[in-house]
Amino acid sequence: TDSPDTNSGPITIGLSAPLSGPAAALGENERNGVQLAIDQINQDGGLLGSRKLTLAAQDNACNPTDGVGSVTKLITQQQVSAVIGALCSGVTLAAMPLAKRYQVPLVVATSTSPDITTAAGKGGNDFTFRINPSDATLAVALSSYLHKAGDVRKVAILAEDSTYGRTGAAALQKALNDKGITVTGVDFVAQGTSDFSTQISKYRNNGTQSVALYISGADHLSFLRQAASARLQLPVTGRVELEGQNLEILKDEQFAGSSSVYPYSSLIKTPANAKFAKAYESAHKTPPTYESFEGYSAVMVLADAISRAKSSDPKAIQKALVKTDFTSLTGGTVKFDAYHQAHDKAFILQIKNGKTVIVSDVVT
Amino acid sequence: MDATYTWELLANGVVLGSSYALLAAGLAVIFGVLNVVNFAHGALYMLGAFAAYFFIPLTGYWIGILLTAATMAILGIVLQEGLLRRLPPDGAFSRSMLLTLGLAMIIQNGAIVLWGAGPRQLPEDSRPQGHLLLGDVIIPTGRAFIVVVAVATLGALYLLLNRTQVGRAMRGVSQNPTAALVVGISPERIGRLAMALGVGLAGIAGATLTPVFTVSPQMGITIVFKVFAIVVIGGLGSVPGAVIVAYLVGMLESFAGGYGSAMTQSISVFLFMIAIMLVRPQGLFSTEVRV
Amino acid sequence: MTAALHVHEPEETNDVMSRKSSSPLHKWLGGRHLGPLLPTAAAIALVPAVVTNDYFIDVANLALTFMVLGTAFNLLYGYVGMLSFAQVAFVGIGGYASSWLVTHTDLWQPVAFLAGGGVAALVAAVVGAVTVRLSEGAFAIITLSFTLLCAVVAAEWTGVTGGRQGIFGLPAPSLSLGPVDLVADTPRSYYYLLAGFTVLALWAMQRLVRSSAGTVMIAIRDNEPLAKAQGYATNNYKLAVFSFCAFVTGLTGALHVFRLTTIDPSIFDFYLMQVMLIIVILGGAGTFWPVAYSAVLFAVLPEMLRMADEARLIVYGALLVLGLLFLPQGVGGFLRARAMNRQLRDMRGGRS
Amino acid sequence: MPADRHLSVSAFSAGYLSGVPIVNDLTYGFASGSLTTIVGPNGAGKSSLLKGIYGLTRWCKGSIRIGDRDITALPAWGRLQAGISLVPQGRCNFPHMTVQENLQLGVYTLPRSNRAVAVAEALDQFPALAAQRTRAAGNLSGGQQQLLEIAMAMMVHPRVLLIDEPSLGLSPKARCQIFDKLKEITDHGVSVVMVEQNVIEGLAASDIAVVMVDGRIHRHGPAEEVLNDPEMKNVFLGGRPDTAAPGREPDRRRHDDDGI
Amino acid sequence: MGVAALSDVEFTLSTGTVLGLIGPNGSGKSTALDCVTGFVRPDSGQILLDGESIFGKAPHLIARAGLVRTFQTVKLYDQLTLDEHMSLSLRGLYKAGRSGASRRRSAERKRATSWLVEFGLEQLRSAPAGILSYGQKKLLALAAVLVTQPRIALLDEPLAGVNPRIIDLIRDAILQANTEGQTFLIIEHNVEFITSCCSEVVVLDAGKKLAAGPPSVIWDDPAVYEAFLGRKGDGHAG
Ligand SMILES: Nc1ncnc2c1ncn2[C@@H]1O[C@H](COP(=O)(O)OP(=O)(O)OP(=O)(O)O)[C@@H](O)[C@H]1O
Ligand SMILES: Nc1ncnc2c1ncn2[C@@H]1O[C@H](COP(=O)(O)OP(=O)(O)OP(=O)(O)O)[C@@H](O)[C@H]1O
Ligand SMILES: [Mg+2]
Ligand SMILES: [Mg+2]
Repeated sequence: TDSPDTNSGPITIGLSAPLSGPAAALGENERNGVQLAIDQINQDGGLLGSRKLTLAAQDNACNPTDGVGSVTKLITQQQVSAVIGALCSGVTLAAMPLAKRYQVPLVVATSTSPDITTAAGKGGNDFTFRINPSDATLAVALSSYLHKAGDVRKVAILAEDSTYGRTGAAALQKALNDKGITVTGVDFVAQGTSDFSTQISKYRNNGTQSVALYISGADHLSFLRQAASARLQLPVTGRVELEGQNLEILKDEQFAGSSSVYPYSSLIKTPANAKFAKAYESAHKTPPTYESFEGYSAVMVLADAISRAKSSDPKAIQKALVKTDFTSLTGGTVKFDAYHQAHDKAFILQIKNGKTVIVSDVVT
Repeated sequence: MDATYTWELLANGVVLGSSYALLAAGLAVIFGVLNVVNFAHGALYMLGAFAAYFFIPLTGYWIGILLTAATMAILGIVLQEGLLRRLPPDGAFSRSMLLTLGLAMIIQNGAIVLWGAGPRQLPEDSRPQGHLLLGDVIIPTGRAFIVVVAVATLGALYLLLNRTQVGRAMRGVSQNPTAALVVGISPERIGRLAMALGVGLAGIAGATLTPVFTVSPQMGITIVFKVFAIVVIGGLGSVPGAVIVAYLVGMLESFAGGYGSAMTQSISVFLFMIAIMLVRPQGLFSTEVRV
Repeated sequence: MTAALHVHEPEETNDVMSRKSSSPLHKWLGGRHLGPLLPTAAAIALVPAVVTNDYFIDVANLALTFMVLGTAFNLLYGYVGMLSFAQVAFVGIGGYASSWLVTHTDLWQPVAFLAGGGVAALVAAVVGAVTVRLSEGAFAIITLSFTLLCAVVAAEWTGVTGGRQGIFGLPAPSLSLGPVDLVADTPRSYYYLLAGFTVLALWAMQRLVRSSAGTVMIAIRDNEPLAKAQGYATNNYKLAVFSFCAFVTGLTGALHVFRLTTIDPSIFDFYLMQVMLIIVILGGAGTFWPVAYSAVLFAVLPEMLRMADEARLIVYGALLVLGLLFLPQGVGGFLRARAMNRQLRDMRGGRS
Repeated sequence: MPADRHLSVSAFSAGYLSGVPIVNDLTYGFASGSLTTIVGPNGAGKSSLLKGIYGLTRWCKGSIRIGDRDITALPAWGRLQAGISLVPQGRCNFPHMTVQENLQLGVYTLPRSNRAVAVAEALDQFPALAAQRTRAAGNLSGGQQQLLEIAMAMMVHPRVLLIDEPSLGLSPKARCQIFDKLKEITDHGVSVVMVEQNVIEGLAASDIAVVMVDGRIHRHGPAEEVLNDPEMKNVFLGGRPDTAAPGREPDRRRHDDDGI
Repeated sequence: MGVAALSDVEFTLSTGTVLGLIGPNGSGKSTALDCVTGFVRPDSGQILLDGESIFGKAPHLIARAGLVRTFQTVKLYDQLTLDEHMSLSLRGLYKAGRSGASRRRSAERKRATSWLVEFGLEQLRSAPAGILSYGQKKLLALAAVLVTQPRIALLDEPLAGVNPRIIDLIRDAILQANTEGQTFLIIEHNVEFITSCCSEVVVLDAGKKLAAGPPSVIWDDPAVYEAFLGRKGDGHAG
């Protein structure tokens, strides 16, 4: 395939994300973050001497069939310099061979499957890079925290039936067991489940002391709403976004002691993050979510690589990416290891007196 | 796990069943009268939820529900007049499947464009407050209202279908459109009524859930299949059958999920459906007539 | 009262009363029905010559896949009248079986693909044995539940299916013949593989519907009790067609997932089922070639609509609705009805 | 004979495909208050004529009048309200509903207050149905369903009753009763247009005969005259041409002699 | 439903006869036929063909054994042409024919065509059956059975809706086939036809056998007269 004109004209960044189907909300968040980053870079004068960035976003509906079509189109037709994607792990795994075949970097920002890292870098796929942390490290951090905090000894896990939910739940279950915390049960609910009354009743009646959540989007909020109105007196933990609409619910007394491990929080006090969070809120009326943050970061990491490569040629960008040493919004460092996995910071968050506070941060 | 738990699961099953029943009754009416498999039912349910999301803060719970039902009923009439009526009568079944599939795509993705894909919830002060205590079982008021609305609506629907001439006509049109013409029924009128009822019921189902769940454009995607199955198991076109099966499924899900895991919950529903269909292929509550 | 005016394509008539004799080979290949197959095969062969961009080749790959999937579903739904929601399950079963075989054994890929089809056919035979005798609705619901169950099993049976993330990094099909190494590792080389398979599958399926068994299939759809009264073992026919279609579908599924290089439980989503429904109904259920061609349209259309971005699926939905309003019997149905009307008009004309 | 019971068609064509008339340019006034029977070969277009008058064919041309009123533009249910009622050929009831419910739907167009009476009347007139009142109509025998459909059409007391082969599937006994009943309602002024293949009995019960061939009226006149016309008998009404094997005639006579 | 449509009915159809099965509406004639051909499973009893039980066998097996039927509510493949009906019937039932009947294609084709011609359907040969008139449908269904020359043809009101002129043809055909060894069971309400065609008549009433015997005897039976024929009316005059 022809490589894009490397000297002039806009530089196109590709994004493959679910913009329809059950995961559409997450894809939308990610795109918002990506778009914001691109806008900011363009406002600051673009890259490589005033070349602007443009976004080519394709819907992958969270299924590999559409996913392969979207990525092939981005690479071979829209001639993007790099691809960000593909949110759903299954699609990312299908997109990775394409990145390798066409030698275009694929920056994975939100997919959680551990196999992505196994296959990248030393694993054989030099063109795949992942900036979001692996669930295993997050789970270990969280369980140490829970163990130390000391008041929760029986945890139930509620996860969505997706790679995110399943790998997250498995990692946490293992980490909790290692710390001697009992897991009273793992429930996998289909994405798009709206009724959680059964689970809520169960937690109320089987001695569960805290619920670890690995569910996303509308389902997540829906669970919290129902738990609140059913007067479920339990702290939640796991991967809970302690912000926005969630926080409105969680600050109530009944959820006292809720905690979460998250690679991002809008509360993080770095200047870069403050700027990002403010810009995002003014554009979308809500604080940025994890997906928006990762999308934003992906663009910034790519922009950094493009500047260092002094070229928008995908192969050159790949070479530059390998050598990335970039300070992220959250104050961590994005540096790819042999498996092209970055190790940014993650945070243990807690609700205290109705406010989210950062308890500690960990390097993942 | 004690008696309270069992009662709690029972209560959950009734609430869940009530939602399914509202949806299934609507689908059964539309299928029964128009021979239309309404794949847009989930999308319409979502629209109902959004309508209630906008109405309830303005008008309060009960009027909001009524307004939603009315709006959705009117939408049903519009859909009937604008789309479904134009399908030629023979082979309506498969065509309707596709037509409503297209409609579902338009509504669902239209909603994403219009309102974004993220979840929304009713503001705290427009939700029904508090909860009921039955013994030790806590039932949030919003959930109790679902049961109240479902029982009232379905009761009225039963009376309409079985005690009135119009209801009989609705069943008649589906069983033999020519015979309906011969006895002087206007199929256009009955078709409009069926769509108004069916879509209205979907709207009510969505509306009653608005205060309890969150509202998002994706909320109706997967529910269609379950409800479709419920309707077939109840006996195609049999509204009471659909309602009874809806409650059975609600109960089953609640207990299977309560005593097993969420996976047992979904698996048990599929197995239940398969088992019933093997034993009674014509559905639980349909009269068989000779070949 | 108003009996349906459309019958199947007139050239499908396969009555014992009017068959011209021709050479045995020609006859076995399908005789005069080879007609549309040859130009179609030629068109398929021409695509790589005129299309240069890999993306378009990939869309063509998808079109071929849809062609076979749609036609197989058409055989079931359009010809025999069985609304099987299990087709997508067979795509998945074929995909999983072949993926597992290739990643866990040393089985040669083509054999693994065939085995994928075989496993799908076997499962279909078991499911069909208890379901084909049931009513249309019961059949639809059981096959639907079966598909949903498959999705759960695929997600839960981690040891075999790889669980939620499935089996990925599937190797490209390859064939070494002495000095020649054929590897289907680019969209273009994969296209040749798929094209060969598609032509073969279309030939086999059209051979079936144009044979006397094809007429029996329509007869079963139209009036099963009568077919029974005429001595046809309708359940056996249904079971055979169900299993045959499962085989073709499973094989297609295997090829499909090796093209994607990955399979996960999302293969059981409604997505492919929806595609099949659209192709068959708008193509004209019960007509062979219009359905096959509409598969091309509905592989290309969503990709073309990628330009519409946000509104992609809205426009797609609107096109479905409009298509249905203006061509309610699908393209094939429309052509068929027109031909039939002309014929009837001639008949009447001759009378008075 | 009140004028509003006079059904007439003029330049009337009807069919299923555009450009292919099955009923071909027919002009005829059906005598009011009498029993007109249409006979003709299979596929002559008799049923299409009745369906066309009731508005069930795919297209039609020309005009249909009841008395002075042109009803061509009305939909089927509008024509029912205008006083025409139809019993189509073959099965035409609500198979999953009980006989009682079928009858209740039969009076769909009557004012609410008259309905119960009409249903009771029908059950009274058709004891065979009364016995099956709670059965699903689809489970009745063929003849019972035929009776049910006739009952449903008669309940609304139409001005013009179009009835397509009422004798279909009825036992001789039931057949006689139906013909009697039809005669009886013509005595009350109803115009009945009947299609019959049971030609001899049908015409014997009728006032006027219309012979239809190929979508046109071949001949019409007093029923008795047509029935006894040898040409009609040979060509359209069956029975043996005189040259036929002699064995047949005695058969019929024997059955006559047997007092049936 | 707890109501028996038939109870304790027994009759024998001997090879080479034309048996008429008559009775008032709802007396159980069609049900009896459904039982014999396997479409309804009787609660109890025996159905023997050549001394072998066919009780509970699948309909298609019974058809292949030589019992070929028509339905009272006519059943056709709406979308298939008349020609296809005939060939489907021939192909499906080739085992059902009498031994010795011609299995030659050309002969079959001729026979099929001649039936369509006889019934005035030849112009519609390549039209779909769904567009036929009621009587034409009945005739096509009948032709599709007769053309296979089955051992035993079971006809459920084959003449209802058929023009009298064609009734005469059918009578001749049945009698002709009968002399060639075919057996018939005919449910009919046409008294004249039963009289002139059947050698034996069985009368059912309310699910029970009321009478049996040759037509001339049957018509004299006052019980039959009461249940089936009703009063003597002008309608019956030849
Ligand atoms: N599946 C069924 N359920 C309930 N009742 C039935 C069923 N099948 C038949 N019957 C009843 O059995 C009786 C006999 O019906 P059948 O059709 O055999 O009568 P028939 O003698 O053929 O009458 P006809 O001459 O009117 O066709 C009828 O009263 C009918 O209502
Ligand atoms: N739905 C239809 N579409 C096309 N042609 C039709 C349709 N229905 C009937 N016809 C044709 O119209 C002609 C007349 O049919 P019609 O039913 O009016 O005949 P008929 O005189 O009532 O015959 P019968 O005595 O057999 O009932 C037939 O040749 C038939 O093929
Ligand atoms: Mg007729
Ligand atoms: Mg009968």
